[in-house]
Amino acid sequence: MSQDFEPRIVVFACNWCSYAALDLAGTSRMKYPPNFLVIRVMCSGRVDPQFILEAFRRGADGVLVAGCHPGDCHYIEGNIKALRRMTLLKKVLKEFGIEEERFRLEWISASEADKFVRVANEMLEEIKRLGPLRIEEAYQHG
Amino acid sequence: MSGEPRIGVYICHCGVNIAGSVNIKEVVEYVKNLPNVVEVRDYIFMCSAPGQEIIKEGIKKCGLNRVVVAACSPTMHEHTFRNVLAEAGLNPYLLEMVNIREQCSWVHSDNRQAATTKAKLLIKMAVAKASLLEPLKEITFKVNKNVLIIGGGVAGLSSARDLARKGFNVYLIEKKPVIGGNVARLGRLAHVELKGIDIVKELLHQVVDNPNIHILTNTELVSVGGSVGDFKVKLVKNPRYVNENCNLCSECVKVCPVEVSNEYEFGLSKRKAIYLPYRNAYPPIYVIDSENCTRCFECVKVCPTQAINLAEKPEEIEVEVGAIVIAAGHEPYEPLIGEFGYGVSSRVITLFQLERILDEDGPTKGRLEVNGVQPKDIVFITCVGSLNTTPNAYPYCSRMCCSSTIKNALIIKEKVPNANIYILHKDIRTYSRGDEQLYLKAGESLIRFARYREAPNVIVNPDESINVRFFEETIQEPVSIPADLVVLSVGMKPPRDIDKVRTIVKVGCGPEGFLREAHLKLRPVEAATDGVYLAGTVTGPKNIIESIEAGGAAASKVSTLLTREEVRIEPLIAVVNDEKCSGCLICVGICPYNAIKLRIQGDARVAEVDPALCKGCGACVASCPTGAMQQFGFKDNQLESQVLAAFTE
Amino acid sequence: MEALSKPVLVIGGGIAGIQASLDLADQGVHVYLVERSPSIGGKMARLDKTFPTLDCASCILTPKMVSVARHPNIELLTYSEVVEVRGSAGDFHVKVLKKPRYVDEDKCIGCGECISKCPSKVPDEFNLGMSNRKAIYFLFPQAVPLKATIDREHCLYFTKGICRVCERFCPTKAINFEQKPETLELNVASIIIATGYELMDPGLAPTYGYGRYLNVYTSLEFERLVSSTGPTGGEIMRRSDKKHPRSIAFIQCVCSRDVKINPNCSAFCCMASVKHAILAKEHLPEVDCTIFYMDLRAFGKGYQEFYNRAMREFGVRFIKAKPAKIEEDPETRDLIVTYEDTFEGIKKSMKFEMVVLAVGVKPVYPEALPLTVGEDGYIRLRNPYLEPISTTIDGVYVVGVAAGAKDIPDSVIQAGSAAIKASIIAGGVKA
Amino acid sequence: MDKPKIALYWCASCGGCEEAVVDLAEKILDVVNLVDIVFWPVAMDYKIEDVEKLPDGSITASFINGGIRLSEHEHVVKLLRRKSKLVIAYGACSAWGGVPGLANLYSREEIMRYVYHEAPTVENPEKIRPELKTKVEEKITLELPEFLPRLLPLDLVVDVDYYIPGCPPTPDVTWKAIETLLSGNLPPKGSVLGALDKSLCYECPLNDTKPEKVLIKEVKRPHEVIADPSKCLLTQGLVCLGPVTRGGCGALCIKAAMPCTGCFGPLDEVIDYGGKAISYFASIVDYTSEEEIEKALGKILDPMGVFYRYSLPASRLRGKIMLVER
Repeated sequence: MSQDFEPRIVVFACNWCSYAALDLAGTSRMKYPPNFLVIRVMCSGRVDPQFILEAFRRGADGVLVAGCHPGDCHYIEGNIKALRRMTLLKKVLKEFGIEEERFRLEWISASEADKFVRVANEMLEEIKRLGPLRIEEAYQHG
Repeated sequence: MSGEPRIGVYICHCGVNIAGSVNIKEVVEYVKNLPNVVEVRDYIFMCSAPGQEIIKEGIKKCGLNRVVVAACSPTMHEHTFRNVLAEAGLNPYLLEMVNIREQCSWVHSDNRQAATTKAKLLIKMAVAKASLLEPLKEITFKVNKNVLIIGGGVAGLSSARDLARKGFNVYLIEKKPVIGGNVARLGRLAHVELKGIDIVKELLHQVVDNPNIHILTNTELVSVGGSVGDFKVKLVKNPRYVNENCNLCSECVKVCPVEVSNEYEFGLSKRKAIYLPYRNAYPPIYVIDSENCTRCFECVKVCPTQAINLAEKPEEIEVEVGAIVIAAGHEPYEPLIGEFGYGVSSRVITLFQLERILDEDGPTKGRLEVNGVQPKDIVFITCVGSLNTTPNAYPYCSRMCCSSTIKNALIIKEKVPNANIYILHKDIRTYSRGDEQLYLKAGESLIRFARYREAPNVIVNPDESINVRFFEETIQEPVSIPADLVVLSVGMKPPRDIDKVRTIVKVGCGPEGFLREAHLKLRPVEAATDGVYLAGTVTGPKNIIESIEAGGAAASKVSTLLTREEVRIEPLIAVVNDEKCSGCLICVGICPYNAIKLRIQGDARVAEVDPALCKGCGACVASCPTGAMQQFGFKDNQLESQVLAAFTE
Repeated sequence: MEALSKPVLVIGGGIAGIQASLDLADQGVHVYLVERSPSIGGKMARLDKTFPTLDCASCILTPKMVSVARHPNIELLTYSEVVEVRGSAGDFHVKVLKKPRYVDEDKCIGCGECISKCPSKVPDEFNLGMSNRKAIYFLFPQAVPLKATIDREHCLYFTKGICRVCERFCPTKAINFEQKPETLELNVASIIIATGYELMDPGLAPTYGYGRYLNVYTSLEFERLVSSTGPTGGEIMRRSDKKHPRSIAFIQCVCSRDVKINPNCSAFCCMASVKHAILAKEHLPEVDCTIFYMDLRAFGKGYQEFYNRAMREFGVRFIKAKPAKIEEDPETRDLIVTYEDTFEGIKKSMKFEMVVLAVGVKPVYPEALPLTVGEDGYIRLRNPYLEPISTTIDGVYVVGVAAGAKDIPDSVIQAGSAAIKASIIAGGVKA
Repeated sequence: MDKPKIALYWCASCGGCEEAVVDLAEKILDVVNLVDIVFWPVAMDYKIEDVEKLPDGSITASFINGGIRLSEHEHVVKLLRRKSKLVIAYGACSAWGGVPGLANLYSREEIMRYVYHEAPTVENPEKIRPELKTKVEEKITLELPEFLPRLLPLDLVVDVDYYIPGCPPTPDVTWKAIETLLSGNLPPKGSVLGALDKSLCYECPLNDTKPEKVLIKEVKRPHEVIADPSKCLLTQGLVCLGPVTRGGCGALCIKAAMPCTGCFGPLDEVIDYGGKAISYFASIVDYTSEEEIEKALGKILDPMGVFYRYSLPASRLRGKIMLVER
């Protein structure tokens, strides 16, 4: 794949854990690639698979949904609801021909800034290897 | 608020925190051309008074009806800027914050161009969402004037004392049968002629007679419903099997056939199945340990006051409170068997066991002796369980152990003037007022200090003598010290079942399990959950004085809440569009708070959200099959607009 | 929320006084907050970032300052001093002297027009003299209240009888050269002392050469030097040649933990220096940072982890030693630090391009109160365990560094603890 | 006054929608009395040329069923669009692609290969495939319309005014839609005619049998269970898409103890029918561990066929993305 391909990746981050972890990455002056655009939600349980399909349709090369670890949800088990939905969504994405590396559901607690950095680096590398999703070209086929 | 969106975008430099890695000028030029944006301003500190004025002025001068602030994390200043909007006469929920500091400038400071591009995109996404924001009305509740305090140690007691004096009704619950926590079992304290129990007794003296305080021992939290200002709490009071008629005559203890190790004396003595945990325990009533009781009824037979009832059952108690203070304390770190010889030799004890031994009310009546013999060569090892000393240890400093170690060494010197005392340490951290003088005094008393980096090796010889070997950092030589008593200065760890409590009350914790404060520096006694406060060592190690002060500080915060007649909460909750709801019931089963009920409307049933119960997670919204359920501040179209803006150029 | 009770006096507008005032005010208690300088904010306002999170101090403090200014239950008396206290708990009679700003606070809109026109330059005390301000000035740009103050000692009109430029340019006619000191009489139920500290005089440790050697700084000076709002806009540069230093030594326990000068530990300097070393590394990645310490007191939540990061991630060097002396190379103005290498037991010396002294602190107390001071130089407390913030005068509390050196979270906690006690005396809760 | 002129056309569909019109039974006569049918290839002998001759905008309404699969479909619907005041997507295929739209999971080549070579009933040893142009004699060349790369719903090819849902639309829905159109009181453009603005649960007779919390432990396929016709099928573990599907069909399938498969399509607020269906259905699978959730949802062997049965070409992604040659 071309070296100058800079994927754009959307992150849906739960306010209490993952968003806080992203903040912590900042306050700890960690570094991660600038390709991740965060949309804050109060809970990963708010994330509707429709948004993820919409993101891919608009040109996302990857989507990351990040929530609290099971058992740690600020809303008891919103993250479990996310897990259920994303499990089914993954099957559907596969049928749509979207490689599994492009979509991840990760548990990132407020103290795991380093985990976010690791996940971000991994995802970026994998997606760079895959190349762009090229949704617009697919659309031009009708 | 109708009409076309008129958005003002305010970009903060945060000194050089943002401006250092983001080209603010370029961002400003870019943002000017975004749809609906009518004003763009930047300033060195948007959160400062002049910064806030700029926003207010913009709202008035440009007739703004939406505001985007690109600055730090919303967890830091969303509240601040909402107030700014309110003061300028704009609904505070017409604000959208963009995190261009924590999630942009700080993490991309190595790539100015990328940070600038990302800042632009993030602002563009926020502007898109802002265009769709709606004014929201805050939800208000009447504030219940009662408070629940979880934990009867010094932090909880000091909170209870201050709140009761202020006139609030306090429920203080303690899981154990006795009040006083860890402090109650400490011997003489530093700087004063007081023992741990004296502090507890004095605090108790100040609270037990106050009619506003209800102390419930043997009581645990079952569930918490409701929210700030109006919590509905279920408690269970486990049976003590002995009632207030008990006069501590100890007849029961004499006849009880069961003997087990006394955990309140850290295993230094035995107790019966019916027992008083330690001398001077409060309440002064025996307790039966149902796990070990054989139900032989001998105690019942001999009790002269008929105080014992083995048929007692757990009792469910419901209370309604406006605020909750978690003061669940800590547990001393318990070394593993074999760690520094602990559990291998009875001559290796923890600092807490030493406190009991040196206490006149303790198992040896204050005589320094182990196995009946007075030790002379005594080695203290600090940072046991702390500072990653051993693989099992925690990374943090437990704060109180250095002073406590020195204090105990000095007490030993008083009792056994010819004792040879070594304190092995990594650093002596006597930071608290007066403690440095204690350290100096220890030096004058010929207590010897040695510095280690790698954990000392405690070698228990076949003849039971002990050698402590370590590499001394200052003289850079290996050293072996013979010892007939090794004291492990153990640190603090979170209490065993804190996870249960924090899950019920919904408070986050750090990596080691201590509860997380809303802000480490400026909100140290508040949880992120409204109406929940944290006092004492439950947030991390503290000494006694600091715990008592934290109790007071938590009381102060509770008082600021309970003084109000009503409380406002963020209206970012779920809401049903009656026109679209088909009454399919899916949301009802999804809601973790039972906040959704069906209501008959005409010939159909529609879902209805109880705003007092909804916590705003949005799980029902994602589950709603028709889009009838939405969440204020996070509506489908608002989130979708962010996705769109992230990509469309 | 209306005040239902008798007022409380808070003396000192640093973070402890601010927090105590806000807590009281939120409990419906009317508060007089007296601050002797022209703005609240105290020492924390001078900090660039705070350990261990590296939160920027302004970002967390300025909103609190704004809240104080607009709280209906707080009456802010800046540029004022308590001159007399009589009475007892529940009924103190207090006299407060309001110094003249020569600017009408009601009229001044904080536009700064006067400041830009003032011709008289004065060393800026907020930046510890490392930059200049005008004779009419704001203490700092985010000052609360944002009202200009004329420094009479340096004002050309007051000293030479000429100028009055500020008066001419003031758009609201706020300048008033005729303003007189004013004495206010307050009746309060309780008093909270939050008067903070000042640094010990580094001249007490003459072997370190502060004042003689240009490139020796105090830690507070260094704090301003790394601050983006400071005299150099955050550029770390030497006084002698305006060059970035390639090596910095941070020396702990200067004028503290020293039986001859001041035996107390100042509690926060270790972490402040660790933070300074990290900030220096962030500003100048090539800089070499060395911390000379006696015991590294990283005791608070997250502090040890912060210390570990300084060592591992930022490569800060830690040497356990208390240097004996510093000498200056007269040519380069570099500094030679002599210390005993405890490992080898020999005297060593090391050259640095900048030295920062973590100078100890001493408390500041209002003279108007008959307080007893203990052997350690801090106010004597009634009972350090049971009432750790109660002075020997009933109804008078002491918090923050004035009650013993401590860091920000501990000051905030004490402030809250004092607030509830004062609020109990003030009474008036409608429960 | 002239009677309104009506055209009916059939693109890629099974023909059921044509039947549905006939299913109006005697009401068809009322319709015929009220309108002039100017084009209806399946029933009347009009040719394309006849339509071409009509002035632009002279047809009151064209009812088009089926998705756009062939170049001919594209040509005709564009023509009808030009000639018509209103274009109405009739039936699920026209509105969202319908069952034939599931072909979007495969490339043209894959489809051709399967249909002409690999399907079990095909006997084609010479591997002959239809050509776009076939020379029959010297002067006669037969032309076939082109098979487009993807099937598209009508509104991705021409502007559509209204939608009538169903596979096929029920007579009741069809009649209500016609009534609405004839009333002259036209709803906003883009409206769905003849159906409800609420989901099927609203009119489902079994909705009242749901327990307070609708959560399921075991997902069942229809052939694995003899469903109790008096109890909500979803609560019996069947994937019923009633909650996420527009009502108005009269719950016909449910009354026959078959779960709703979604032929009335999404409600207005829904962004992507299948995405929403996944979101709702997965939410109620009452397990918390990854393994158990995976196991329960693993019972859905063909998620696209279940959740996108009628709407794949109208989904956000339209079909398999990787058909794009890399």
